Amino acid sequence: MTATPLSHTGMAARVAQDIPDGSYVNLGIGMPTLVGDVVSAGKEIVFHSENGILGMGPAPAAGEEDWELINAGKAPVTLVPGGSYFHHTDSFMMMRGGHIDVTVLGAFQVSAQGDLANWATDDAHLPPAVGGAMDLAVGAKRVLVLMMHTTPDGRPKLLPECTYPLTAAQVVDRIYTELAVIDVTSSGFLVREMVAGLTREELERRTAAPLAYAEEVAVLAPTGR
Amino acid sequence: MTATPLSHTGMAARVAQDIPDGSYVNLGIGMPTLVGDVVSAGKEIVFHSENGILGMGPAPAAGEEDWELINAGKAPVTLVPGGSYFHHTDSFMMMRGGHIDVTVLGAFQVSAQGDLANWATDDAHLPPAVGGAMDLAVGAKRVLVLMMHTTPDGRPKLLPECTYPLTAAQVVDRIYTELAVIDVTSSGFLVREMVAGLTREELERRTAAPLAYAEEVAVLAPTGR
Amino acid sequence: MIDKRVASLAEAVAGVPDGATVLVGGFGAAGVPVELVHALLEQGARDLTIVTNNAGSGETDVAALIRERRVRKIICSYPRSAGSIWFEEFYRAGDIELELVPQGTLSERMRAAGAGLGGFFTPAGADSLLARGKEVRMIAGRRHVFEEPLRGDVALVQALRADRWGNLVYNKAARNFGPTMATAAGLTVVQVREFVELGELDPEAVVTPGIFVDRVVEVAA
Amino acid sequence: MIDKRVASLAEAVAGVPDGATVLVGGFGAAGVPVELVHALLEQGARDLTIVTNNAGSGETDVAALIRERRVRKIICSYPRSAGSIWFEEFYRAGDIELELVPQGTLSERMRAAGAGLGGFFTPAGADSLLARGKEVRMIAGRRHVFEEPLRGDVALVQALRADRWGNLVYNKAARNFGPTMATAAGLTVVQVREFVELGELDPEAVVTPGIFVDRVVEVAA
Repeated sequence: MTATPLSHTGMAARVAQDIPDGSYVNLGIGMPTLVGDVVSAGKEIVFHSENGILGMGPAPAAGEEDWELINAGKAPVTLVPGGSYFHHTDSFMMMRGGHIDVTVLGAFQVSAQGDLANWATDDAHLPPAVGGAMDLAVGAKRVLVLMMHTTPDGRPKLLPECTYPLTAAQVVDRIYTELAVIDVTSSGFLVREMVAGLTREELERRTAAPLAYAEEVAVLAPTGR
Repeated sequence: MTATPLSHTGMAARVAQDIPDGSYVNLGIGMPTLVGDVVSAGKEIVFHSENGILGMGPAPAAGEEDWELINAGKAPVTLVPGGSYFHHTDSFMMMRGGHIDVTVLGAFQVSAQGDLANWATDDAHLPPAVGGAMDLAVGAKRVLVLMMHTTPDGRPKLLPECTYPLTAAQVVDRIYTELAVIDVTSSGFLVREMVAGLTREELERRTAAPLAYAEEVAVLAPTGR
Repeated sequence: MIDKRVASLAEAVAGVPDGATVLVGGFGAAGVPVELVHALLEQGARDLTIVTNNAGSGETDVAALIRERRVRKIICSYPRSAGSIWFEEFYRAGDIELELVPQGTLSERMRAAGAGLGGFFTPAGADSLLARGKEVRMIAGRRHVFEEPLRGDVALVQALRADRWGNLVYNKAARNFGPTMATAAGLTVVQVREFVELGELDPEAVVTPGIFVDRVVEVAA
Repeated sequence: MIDKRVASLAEAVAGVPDGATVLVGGFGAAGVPVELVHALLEQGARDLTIVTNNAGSGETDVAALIRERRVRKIICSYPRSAGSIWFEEFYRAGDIELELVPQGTLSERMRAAGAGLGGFFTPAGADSLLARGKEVRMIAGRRHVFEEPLRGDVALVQALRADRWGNLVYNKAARNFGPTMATAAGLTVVQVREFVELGELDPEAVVTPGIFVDRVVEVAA
């Protein structure tokens, strides 16, 4: 195609634009953690980590790692002034109890009803693993999915129904891919933004569920901060 | 009768004898609070207060009251070294979750099955009030009742069945009155100790449920520390 | 920029609607957000459901709300304390509704709301009148009663210190219901004795992380 | 006199029986009571059920228990981490049982045990395979699944400091499951980096009050 898909950093920057100043945010493992690096310096965002941190800051300088101060992906982080520590049960109280304003999660599949599949595939060889995804998915006020539009071998990840086991039903609010920004509405997927040069036909070929389009579909472009 | 009933302090001292060194203890409002004053100096007992204190110490000297450091009866107390503060939900976790070794509670009535009635009478004029009694009664490892043997007008409080509303069923382990120490067993009340000069007939006249007697009924005498 | 500090008690309780369920901290006199409750009286909201351990005493705080006929219903564990004259008078006259809840269940029900749980089974009260009309189930050989989450529209809490993010520490036994109530309401309003700079509170010793707090107001001791 | 300090790791894990359910703290490498787990390996208990967030990594702690065939069953949320080779090998061979529990539910189930509750309804996982065979109920328009308390015979926890009463404080994100696990076991054993005198810990900042702790052992960092 002639379209230029966004880079991972570009995708993360686009998500960051949608996070309001003052939000409490939990970033899932993998690509979502990039969002923390690109959030505008003009905003005060409080990052939550499921393992008991509020006010998580960036990675420490090399040599200053504290292995008792790590994020959900087990990488060393820092604490910003105003941050605090608490135990796991309190941490999940924040997640399940509707106290996190925004979570950004990766996904294997998202359905047109906003069903999320991000914890298990159909690969029976691997032991299943779930982590904190289910609590976040049901508990965060806004669930944003950040993922590639298709699998590495080109199969669509936006589907009429998920074929992989569900994490939670009807929870996804918005999806960010390298090609488009798509809302989940009561009548299914609604395309809000597309990268320049991408035709609706090309987007639909990469998507297994019907797409509706906003009255004005904006250009999805890599943004600065 | 020719028997000399124990004083309130004597009753409390008798209860204190049964509290092992190193116990975590919650004392109910009223007469049970006396137990804290008479516990042996040779024992290290940790007193719990439902409003979020572990390691509660005696009342402060006059003029040194801190009205943000009070017991369940709303009287000023102190904190001993090693004590800690926590919130109400954690406090009741200790109570309900089986972490308190011994609770000493007052009672309106106790049945021969160990049912406890200590929160409501049949006086419809008064609004009902329950406090923390139900959590303590179901949660403490050992539930001791400290009460007068009969009501002020002479009606028995040890009954075949409680007539007042229950706090909890089958929870009382032992009862201490001014006349006797009585265990609740699977076959009903078992008298362990009686004050000198009290006959079995006299005790039974003041008790509405059948009494069995230990092989050797000891003399219940006011004790020193 | 996050700044939850407000300049006045009036601002702190602004917007509390008629009919609101209001969680009010405190056990006895310790930890009662007296000035916030008086500000709510001033603010004028009525037809309130008040969730609190006691039902007010004397002429202040919750007792004053009752006296001024702002309270439709009280949910509490121990309404009958020395000096709870206004509650008792209204109760006898049938002018106030009472939902009596064992103290641990009261606290746990609010925690369940704050934790996003749908309810829990507890042995406390399961053998009692207070289980009437509720689901009772035998679990591990013991009667348990099902209790529902208890959520507030507003929580009024007293703490010792806050920073602009709303992180809180408390003083001694004045902590009591505050940390739980802060988690369980749509709008959590806290009066503190002192504001401190962001970063001054020890991150290991913050009791209520600011995520649970919406407004903080300073009230000199 | 209360003195929960023990002189050696062997004494700390003495008496853990075969078939025990053991709660093991830690998230990733932070807060894992490595030395206590190795002492348990040494002690020899087998046929264990291990409750822990991850399933061990490399050749240490829970991974070593698995390798030495001491573990019958793992209850965890995320067994598949980098280096969880022993778990994966045993799992593929059908030599270890896995009960997968969403992380928040894992923690909450232990808390329910520690709090003496009979179980709770949670929306987490209610739409998923993990709710299969469990009671599901609509509450406030949302599916909830009933989860039972999860109790340990033993909890192994790592903390930063303890006094002789067993009061604990933790370090940063190494706190994680420790405070909850400490409440949920018949025997709670804690390794700390440092003993302090009674009264040295700030009563406002104690995270785990000693009532939840049975034995503490010092392990130099």
